Amino acid sequence: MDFFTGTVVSNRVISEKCHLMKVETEKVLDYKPGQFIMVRGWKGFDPLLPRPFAIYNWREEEGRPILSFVFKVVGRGTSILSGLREGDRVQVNGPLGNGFSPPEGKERFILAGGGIGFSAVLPVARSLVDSGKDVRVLLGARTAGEIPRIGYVEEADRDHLLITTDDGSFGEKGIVTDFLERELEEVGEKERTLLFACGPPRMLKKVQELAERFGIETYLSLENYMACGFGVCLGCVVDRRTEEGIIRVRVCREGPIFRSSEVEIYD
Amino acid sequence: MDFFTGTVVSNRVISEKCHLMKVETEKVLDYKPGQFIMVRGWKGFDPLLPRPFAIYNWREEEGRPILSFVFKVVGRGTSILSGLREGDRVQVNGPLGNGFSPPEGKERFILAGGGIGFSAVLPVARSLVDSGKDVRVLLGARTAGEIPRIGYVEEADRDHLLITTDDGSFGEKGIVTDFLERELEEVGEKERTLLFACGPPRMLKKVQELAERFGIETYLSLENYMACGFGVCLGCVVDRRTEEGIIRVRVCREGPIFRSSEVEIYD
Amino acid sequence: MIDLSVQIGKSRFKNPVFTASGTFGYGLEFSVFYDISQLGAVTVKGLSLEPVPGNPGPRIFETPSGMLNAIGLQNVGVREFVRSYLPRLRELGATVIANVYGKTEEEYASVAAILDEAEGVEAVELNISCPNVKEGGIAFGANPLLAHNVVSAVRKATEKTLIVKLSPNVTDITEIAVAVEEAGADSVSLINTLLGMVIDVERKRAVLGSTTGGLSGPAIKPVALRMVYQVSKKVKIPVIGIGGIMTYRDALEFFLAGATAIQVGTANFVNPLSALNILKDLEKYFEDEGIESLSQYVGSLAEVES
Amino acid sequence: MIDLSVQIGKSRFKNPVFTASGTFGYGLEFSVFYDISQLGAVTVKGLSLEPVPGNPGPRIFETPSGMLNAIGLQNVGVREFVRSYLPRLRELGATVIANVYGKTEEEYASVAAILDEAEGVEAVELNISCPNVKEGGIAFGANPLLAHNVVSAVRKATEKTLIVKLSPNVTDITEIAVAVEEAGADSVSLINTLLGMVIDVERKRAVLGSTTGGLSGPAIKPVALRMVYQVSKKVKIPVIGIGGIMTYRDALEFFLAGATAIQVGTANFVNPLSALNILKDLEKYFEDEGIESLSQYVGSLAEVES
Ligand SMILES: Cc1cc2nc3c(=O)[nH]c(=O)nc-3n(C[C@H](O)[C@H](O)[C@H](O)COP(=O)(O)OP(=O)(O)OC[C@H]3O[C@@H](n4cnc5c(N)ncnc54)[C@H](O)[C@@H]3O)c2cc1C
Ligand SMILES: Cc1cc2nc3c(=O)[nH]c(=O)nc-3n(C[C@H](O)[C@H](O)[C@H](O)COP(=O)(O)OP(=O)(O)OC[C@H]3O[C@@H](n4cnc5c(N)ncnc54)[C@H](O)[C@@H]3O)c2cc1C
Ligand SMILES: Cc1cc2nc3c(=O)[nH]c(=O)nc-3n(C[C@H](O)[C@H](O)[C@H](O)COP(=O)(O)O)c2cc1C
Ligand SMILES: Cc1cc2nc3c(=O)[nH]c(=O)nc-3n(C[C@H](O)[C@H](O)[C@H](O)COP(=O)(O)O)c2cc1C
Ligand code: FES
Ligand code: FES
Repeated sequence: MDFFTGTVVSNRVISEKCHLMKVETEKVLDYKPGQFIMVRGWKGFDPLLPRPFAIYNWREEEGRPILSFVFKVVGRGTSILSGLREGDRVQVNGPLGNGFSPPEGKERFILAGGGIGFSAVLPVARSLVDSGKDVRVLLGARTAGEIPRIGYVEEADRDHLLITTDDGSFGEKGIVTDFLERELEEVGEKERTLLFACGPPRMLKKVQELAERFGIETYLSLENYMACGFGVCLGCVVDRRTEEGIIRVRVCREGPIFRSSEVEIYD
Repeated sequence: MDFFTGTVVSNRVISEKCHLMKVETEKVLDYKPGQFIMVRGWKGFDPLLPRPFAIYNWREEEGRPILSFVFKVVGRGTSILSGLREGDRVQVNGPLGNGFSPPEGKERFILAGGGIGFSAVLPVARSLVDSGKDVRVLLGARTAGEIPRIGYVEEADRDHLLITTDDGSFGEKGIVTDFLERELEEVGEKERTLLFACGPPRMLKKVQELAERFGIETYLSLENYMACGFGVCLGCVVDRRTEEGIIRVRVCREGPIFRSSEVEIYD
Repeated sequence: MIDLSVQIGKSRFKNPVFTASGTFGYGLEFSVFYDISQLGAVTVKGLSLEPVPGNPGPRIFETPSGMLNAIGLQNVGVREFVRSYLPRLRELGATVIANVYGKTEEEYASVAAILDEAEGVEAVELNISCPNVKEGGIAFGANPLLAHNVVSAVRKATEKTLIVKLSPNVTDITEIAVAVEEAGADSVSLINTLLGMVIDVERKRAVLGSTTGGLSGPAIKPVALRMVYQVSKKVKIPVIGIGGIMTYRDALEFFLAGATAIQVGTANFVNPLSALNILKDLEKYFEDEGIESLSQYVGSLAEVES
Repeated sequence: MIDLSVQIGKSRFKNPVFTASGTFGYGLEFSVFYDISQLGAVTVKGLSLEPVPGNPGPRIFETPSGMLNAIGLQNVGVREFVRSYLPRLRELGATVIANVYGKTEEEYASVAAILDEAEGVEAVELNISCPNVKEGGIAFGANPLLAHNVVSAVRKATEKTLIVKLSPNVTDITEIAVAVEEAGADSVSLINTLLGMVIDVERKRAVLGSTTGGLSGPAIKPVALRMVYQVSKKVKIPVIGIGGIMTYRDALEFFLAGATAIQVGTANFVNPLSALNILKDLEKYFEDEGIESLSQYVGSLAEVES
């Protein structure tokens, strides 16, 4: 975890509303897939708070330490970020959160991302593929224009990656969780299978239901409004079921990745 | 007077801390030299208020209506403006203020600008030259790096324009008001001469004193902190001596150009 | 199109978008930008019995997402307003709310009495954030009894719709709201500015000529909205929401919190078209959302079960 | 280099830059970024007698140049704090101010009594912005008598330096400050958050789970500075300034207004190094300006002649 200022190297439009921003940093910091950063890239105090984004990648690129993240333009902060250009400076805090560590004994991984949820799903997928696991990725979007034109998605073979759109304008037509359901029906060894999902609350609620129905160990990457991102404001808590009852845990610190069975998703 | 959004065409550095920003507007609006605009070129509410700048020029350039103004980077708003680039959008309100109209019977004009004060002086000079008047311009800066590399200054002949620097690193060495004093000493027909000045308060105070001493009709372009720029907040008032006593007048509306003898300059 | 008109006291305003006193001059300057008769009402700069020169400068200063002002209630005086400005406002077709202040109850009442006879003044808005010189300078709006008394005095002096504008610099604004309601106010408007200060570190002195000043703008919106919400639950008269309203979304928040109408203040400086834009955007929003009645929308905030 | 140490009650703090309660966790998270023993003090999240789960979400929301929070004073309870967190803070060399709150006078006193015995707690800061359940929920800090009584009770329970943190949601904060000074407070700190609200227009409901919340950040700085200025003129005990301090320039304003020390709150979220940067920049500023004594600088605001 470090707090630093980096320089924007590129800020590419990768889908209708999404950008891939690359920031040159002083060095590459170790991170786990699923971890995130807090980013601030504007002067003045409005917007005030930095914004959380999943780390898409952090590695040497052409000899330079490059941190990249994907963001969807939804409001004031992301709209400012979308206007940044090469040479602009951004403040970064990270890596933050627990990130994803595959539990022992899992060989097959089904990953599902809805909407911008692909930003947390793809880094997890990549690291699992790299460590030789059997990975299946399902990405859902509303329409073709939302499919990110980004390395992983463009290069992955069709067996490995399934893309769905609600309107059928790209890939399979339908809701991603419907395809996930079919996928889960075919799972043979449930104990060796793990499900990981990131997406809008409604999707995660559905995933929770599927997880329970099929009895598959499932992890969800949650989002919550954040002020600090590193555990000091207690603003981002969610209720977690534990043996001692329900406790409030911080999405930014104990999360953002939680066992599906332990957390309550609010719409 | 109009309120509109324009597109930045260029934002050139013209001296150590000054930029010349050109903004494409829908059309060229009539303005008087000495009038100003309120400019806002950022998202969010911090900074909140637009910032006032003298109109440097507003004319067709290569078939496009181009509004240009000069700004010095002194704080938060101007620092954001300095980062704007071609294609960025700025909100403009203007032309505002009374502007400068040469009174009848004046043939010789002595104009003095201190620091960023040249931004109001040069448009006045240009319009007087254009209407065939005898014009003398004195511009003072602290050091060579502050001299604007801008058309008017670079093209003017040395008889017409005198540049001074406090440290002598460019032009004549000394304080601009000292040269102004010498200039005034040589003025023959006082009734036909007019003095116009814009600059920091200390300079204007000195100009006031010279004006009185030499008995030359003098106009000053004042600055004051402004919220609205068009007369509705009553934030920018100064005391003006009138026959009915002292009244509070708005720099943005009754000014920014006042008879030197009527206003009190505060440091 | 949805009927946006609202009833406040005796007055029917054509829509709920008004401007806030002190941020719209006497309304005339804005007519260069748009037809101000489109607005529900324009509230003019606070009027006193005699002309007031106001505070020495500096009078304004920007703060994060806000501004401080210490204009000192400079104004031409109520008589000059009625003589020189009101006729021009009437020509422009503007619906006028006259903002009023005084140093004593009597002064308030006198100004209101003059306005009572003025044609073209739709309503009177009392600014009770001013110090009561007879009570050691405590603001009328800081004490329920003082507030009650000044409103009673004015109520006797005018038949016009009487709006009382509340100060937010109090422990319990609902207490003041209830007091002025009892004294005969037709409506309360809130909030006036929060008392603030800024210091010039170089010069080691307060930036404003009067040391402290009033904070306005988006910075204060959360406080304003909270107060409007609280007051709306306590009084039966219509509440007018003011404070940091920059967009129609902000206005919607105030309506949901219980405001019958809103006033646009500092936003007028940031963008002279603000009030008009807010009105147009509201019309479009209500149409798009199929909302048919503003009065049903007002105060329709879902209460959190707790 | 200038000696920046300040005396507050029995305590000598090595410098006047503290962190504000609720914005620094229990201090531990920050030690990843810098050595927190460099700060004058760290104020930990408000402690109560028993652990408190806090409010349901959403708990925070950004506003223009500020944020609202409704954490609901979630904390591990004073005993767990003393057992598990305090030792680690002591290891880190941090000077600790324990922020305390309760629902009754007795509860405040009990928490203070436990802390009185805890080694490594330099001072106790009472958060009196909380509702007094025995008095129908009116905040201790909203009434001079309630404030006086709770401070008296705590004063008897602890020998430690006692700071009382004032609520800004009052008509006259100086009245409360004077009351707690008389009750034996060694210092007052101000301001706590301004009560605010924000509404989710889509869902037609308050954004925060608890409807209203506390406004903090640069937006409130002008109000905080005004109150620090007013209180500094009325009390003899040292004043600690809080509210929207983001840079050393802000801190200087508070010193000029009369604050002996300052607390950095929301800035910690915007930049985790804020408090440290403010300290370093202050040191540099005082050195560059040749200011030799902080105590002479404090309150050295030139008064405007009027
Ligand atoms: C751990 C984490 C990882 C995330 N990763 C990504 C990512 O990789 N790519 C991406 O595009 N987005 C990601 N998000 C969501 C992203 O942080 C928000 O979209 C962003 O903060 C919105 O900022 P804004 O200023 O544009 O929106 P605002 O103007 O602040 O708000 C616009 C809307 O977004 C909602 N919103 C604002 N902040 C958040 C937040 N922190 N979490 C959820 N909703 C919010 C608001 O309630 C509002 O409805 C992540 C969020 C979290 C918590
Ligand atoms: C009629 C008029 C015409 C002007 N013309 C020009 C021009 O052509 N070119 C140019 O560079 N500048 C001009 N100025 C000054 C310019 O408006 C300010 O420098 C600018 O607003 C500062 O903005 P900022 O956000 O960078 O500074 P801030 O961060 O707001 O403040 C930095 C410093 O500048 C001072 N300041 C801020 N605003 C003003 C203001 N409106 N007037 C005076 N001082 C201020 C502040 O007190 C502070 O000390 C003009 C001002 C006026 C009133
Ligand atoms: C420059 C200025 C002058 C003001 N003058 C008055 C006034 O004369 N009378 C009054 O009742 N309120 C006055 N106000 C307060 C506003 O009407 C309004 O209540 C306040 O600014 C909050 O709204 P806003 O945040 O939208 O500006 C003034 C505000 C400003 C900024
Ligand atoms: C998320 C958050 C939690 C807070 N929790 C507490 C608390 O537990 N006790 C307390 O006295 N103040 C608490 N405060 C108030 C701050 O200590 C401080 O008084 C206030 O935020 C103003 O300072 P700022 O603008 O620098 O943040 C909290 C503030 C925030 C933003
Ligand atoms: S965002 Fe502050 S604790 Fe999680
Ligand atoms: S700046 Fe508002 S009246 Fe001049």
